[in-house]
Amino acid sequence: MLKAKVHITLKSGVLDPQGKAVEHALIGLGFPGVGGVRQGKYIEVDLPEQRDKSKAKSQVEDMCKALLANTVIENYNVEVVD
Amino acid sequence: MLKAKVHITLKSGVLDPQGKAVEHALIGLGFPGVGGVRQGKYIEVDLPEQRDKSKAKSQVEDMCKALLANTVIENYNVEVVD
Amino acid sequence: MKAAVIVFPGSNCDRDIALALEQSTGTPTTMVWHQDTDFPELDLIVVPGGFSYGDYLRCGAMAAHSPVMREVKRRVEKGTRVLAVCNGFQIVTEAGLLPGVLMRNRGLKYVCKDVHVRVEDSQSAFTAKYNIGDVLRIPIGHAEGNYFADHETLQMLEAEGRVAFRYCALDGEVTDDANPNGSQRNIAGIFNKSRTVLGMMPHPERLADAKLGGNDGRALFDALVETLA
Amino acid sequence: MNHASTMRNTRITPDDIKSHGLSDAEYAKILEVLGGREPNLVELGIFSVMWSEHCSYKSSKKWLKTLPTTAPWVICGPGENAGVIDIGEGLAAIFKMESHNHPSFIEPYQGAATGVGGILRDVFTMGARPIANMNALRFGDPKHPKTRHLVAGVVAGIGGYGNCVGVPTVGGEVNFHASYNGNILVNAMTVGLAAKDKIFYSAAAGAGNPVVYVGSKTGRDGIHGATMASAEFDANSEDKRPTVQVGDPFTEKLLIEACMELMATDAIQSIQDMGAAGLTSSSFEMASKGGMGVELNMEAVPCREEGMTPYEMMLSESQERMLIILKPGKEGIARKIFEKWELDFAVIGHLTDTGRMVLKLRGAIVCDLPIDPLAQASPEYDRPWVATAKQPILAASQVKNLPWREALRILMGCPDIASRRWVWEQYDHMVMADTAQRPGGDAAVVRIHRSNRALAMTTDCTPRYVKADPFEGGKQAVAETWRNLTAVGARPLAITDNLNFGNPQKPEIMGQIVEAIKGIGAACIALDYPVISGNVSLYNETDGIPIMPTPAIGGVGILDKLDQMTTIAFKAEGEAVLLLGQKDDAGWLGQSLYLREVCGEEKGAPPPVDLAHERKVGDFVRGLIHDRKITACHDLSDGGLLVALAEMALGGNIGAALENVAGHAVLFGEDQGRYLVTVKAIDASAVQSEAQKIGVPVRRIGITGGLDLTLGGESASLHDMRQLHEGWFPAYMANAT
Ligand SMILES: Nc1ncnc2c1ncn2[C@@H]1O[C@H](COP(=O)(O)OP(=O)(O)O)[C@@H](O)[C@H]1O
Ligand SMILES: [Mg+2]
Repeated sequence: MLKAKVHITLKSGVLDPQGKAVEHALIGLGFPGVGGVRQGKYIEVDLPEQRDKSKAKSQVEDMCKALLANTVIENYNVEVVD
Repeated sequence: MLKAKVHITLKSGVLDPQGKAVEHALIGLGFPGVGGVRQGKYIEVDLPEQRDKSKAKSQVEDMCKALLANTVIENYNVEVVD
Repeated sequence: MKAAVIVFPGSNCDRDIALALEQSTGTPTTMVWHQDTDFPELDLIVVPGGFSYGDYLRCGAMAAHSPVMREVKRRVEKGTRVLAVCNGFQIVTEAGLLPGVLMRNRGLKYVCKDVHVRVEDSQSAFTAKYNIGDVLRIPIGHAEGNYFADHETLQMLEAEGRVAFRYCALDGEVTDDANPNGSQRNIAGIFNKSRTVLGMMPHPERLADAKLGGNDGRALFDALVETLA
Repeated sequence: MNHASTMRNTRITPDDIKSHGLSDAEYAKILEVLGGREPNLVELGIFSVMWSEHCSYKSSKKWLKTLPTTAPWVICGPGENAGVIDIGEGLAAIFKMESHNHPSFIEPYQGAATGVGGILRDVFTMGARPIANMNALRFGDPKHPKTRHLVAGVVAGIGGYGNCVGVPTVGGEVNFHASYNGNILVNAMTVGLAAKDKIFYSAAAGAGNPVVYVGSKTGRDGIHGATMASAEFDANSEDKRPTVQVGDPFTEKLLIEACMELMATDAIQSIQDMGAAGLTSSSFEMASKGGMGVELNMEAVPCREEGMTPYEMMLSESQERMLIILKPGKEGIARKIFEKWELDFAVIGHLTDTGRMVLKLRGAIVCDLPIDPLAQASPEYDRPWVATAKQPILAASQVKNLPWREALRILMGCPDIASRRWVWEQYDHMVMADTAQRPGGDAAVVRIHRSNRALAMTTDCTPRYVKADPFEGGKQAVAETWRNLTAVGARPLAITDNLNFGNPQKPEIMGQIVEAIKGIGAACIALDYPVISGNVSLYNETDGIPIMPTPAIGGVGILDKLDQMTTIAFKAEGEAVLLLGQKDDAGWLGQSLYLREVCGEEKGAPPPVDLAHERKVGDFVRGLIHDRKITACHDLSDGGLLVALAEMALGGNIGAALENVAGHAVLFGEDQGRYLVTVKAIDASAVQSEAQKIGVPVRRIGITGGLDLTLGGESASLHDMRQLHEGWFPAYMANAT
């Protein structure tokens, strides 16, 4: 069985209110030396029937375009593992 | 500058309504062979002043315990890169 | 009764619940800014609804770790009552004052509507003016109200009679159809062990005035005033 | 000063001019304003946004000036960030509606969310605490592959923003039509409350006064948003992506609270939000209105990203920012408030008496423009227009007559009439705990905090009428809001308008704009109901196909006693159902929903609006409500008599037996100026004779009771009606992604 690990992150330059708020909170909690924080999504998709890694990858990339990522503001990265 | 990549995922046994919904939607969109889908968070924390990777890691693990993850339902994984 | 409402950045039901309290107490409610940790002795602390810190990261997480919540925990140990509504419920669970978590609604959407809840306990300062089995009509407004706890926790809550309210049909029957968010066992509100902390998703302050179409929530504030005066 | 060395290193090319949406004639005018000097890129950018349709209203200005904007209760009409009316007891209501159409098509969630954020700022910048939001939405054909996704995103975005800032979203409208397939409309309205003597305006005054920037940092968001909103779409528009802005409702909430706190002090000379064209339009307009000059130091502007240029800073449309002119010496107290709320605060310049806008980057001048001449020279077009050809009046006999039950079933479950519960349950319509009438009725009612008075509000427009006859359609949109306010018992006070049209360079589109504005104006005058604010959105076309003309109207009225409020729901069995305002038995089916949904045709002249009749009937109904003679009230609009009746029955879960009405034209016609009311049986004849006495047509058409609607031996069960009415939206959206 193959499994795809998908990272969805905001395109650079797009405002990340969540990351900004987390950054503030961490500093408020007294963690020293926190620079920028960015928040994205991590999605795991199981592909029980797929054997071919490169096919799996392009299939999950299609899923990203169709649904998982909002490509207007987000980038995606797909990695396929066993 | 070091950067921590944090993955926050739901513990097994905890219901994941978002993952389920994504799974359904992918099947609805006609993607064949989608097994389970789980949705988690991916957070990047910049540590501009830190040089020591293992210290960075334990520091960010503390952040996870203190704020980034809810350990009642979530696991976290921290990886530190340059 | 001396009551105060804690105001976090992003709280937005703070004024509403302060006014509902005022109706019952007849005196102005104190508002406590989240950075003020030395507020006077109180009978009741309210952690209000809203979107503290924008609900970013996880609802309630950032507020739960603010200095004022450390003080709230100390007060709870001393017996001060805490009413935590909606985002307040999320905050106090994140802070560990109540067990479990509030996850994303199973329908994945924000839901604002009236629901019915059945009163499961009438022994607390909050619920003393209700009878067990009473059905209240009360509004909800949340995207994350899906109560989740592990099996042992749920068993403990039931065994200790710590479920305060359950979502139910108009006739009081606890059904899945009446569950607006997927909460386990239709849980809408729970107590801590000593019944001094109540967390609930529905907003009693939103129907505490007949002019706005109902006042089933009013008795909760009246009960607090009577018990804690 | 030496412009050549400090201000420019490249010459403006014809491509620059074109990419800034400026015509050659406009560029020639720029050279004239600058006395022959060529602008640099920063200056060109500033001209382009200030002269864009969005900021300059160049196509519509001539006609907007004809709208009636005054009344004894109007404190501030169009021209400020929002309009202001006196509502008595020392209070003012401040409101406006604004479009975010193009951004919402490109990214529905963020586009709609930032639309809500923008209109909120327009209102609280004037000193009002926002107390309610509304939204008027138009989507394409439900069968179009993009529609579902757009509906899901827009509704989630409106909720996501409004719910988080904690302002209840209490009403609006949703229509579907193929003409919006490539150009949805997202019009958002905010209503706020302020003390009448504490209104804040935007005209700058006082040379030397500090210019202060507060809120979020500036990023590279939405650069060119204002020019985009003024350009027609083509197939490549979906690639214009970097201009998408992301809203941060949490910061907006903090900004509201911080501004309210600062406004309670005596520190502000003038204030304006940074809306479309951000720092450019806010600083320019403030200076221009006050006849001042302004000097800004660009390095002081809080930036989110490294290396931003003055061009980017001036044109960025980053959200959640405001510009404030402080009174001298007030920086300290202001800074303290914004720091408490953890918002950026920066003194970025000061006012001058030079009448120029001077921008400096580390001392070097990067822009130097004369403010007044630029504003004066702002283009104003008298674009050619042609009137829309009148359509023939359809006789009832020309329209297929389906048995009423069958027709009613079709209408109750059709996309334009089905319940919008799916939409408004995603909006927090209860926060602030003053919502006295929730969505689902004729108008929303929001109590004025700690009082027994309330504001009523509604948005309306029937684009198919406007398309068939822009003048009558413009009148109708205004009249329908007036009627909806009346139906809840409110006294209508004023409107805001959001004029959404296609490309004004086409004479037939310009004709729609001109005639609709004339119709709106006529209705406002007849109903004593002025326009106090508004917004124009043009170029709503895709590949040359325009949207239906959609002048959305937002109306606001007052209830002096909250307990006089009525709702549409039947209250008890055995009450008389009266139809008020029905002039004759012809029944107007042209452009009706019956014609479109049941017969599949969109044709004929739309129902005319007799404004004198409208006013007479409405005033009578409101009087009955205030005398507590009426137990339920609903105006007749889309779908006509039977649809309104079914909505009242469903509201109270009480049926009705009907008599005295028959035929598809009377049952489904959309004649204007009508209401259905219920009265206690014992009051019925008194109410009827009162109506007759003053010449208001009245007819007793039935009695409430049971769980069905019955007429002419046929009946329709409420259960069935409810399933159809409540079913469509959730079923349609079930497969949304
Ligand atoms: N987008 C929306 N947001 C909130 N409420 C809405 C929306 N669209 C419709 N509604 C509500 O649904 C009800 C019916 O709308 P509509 O059919 O336009 O009413 P009317 O015909 O009386 O103008 C109204 O109460 C309206 O406010
Ligand atoms: Mg109506």
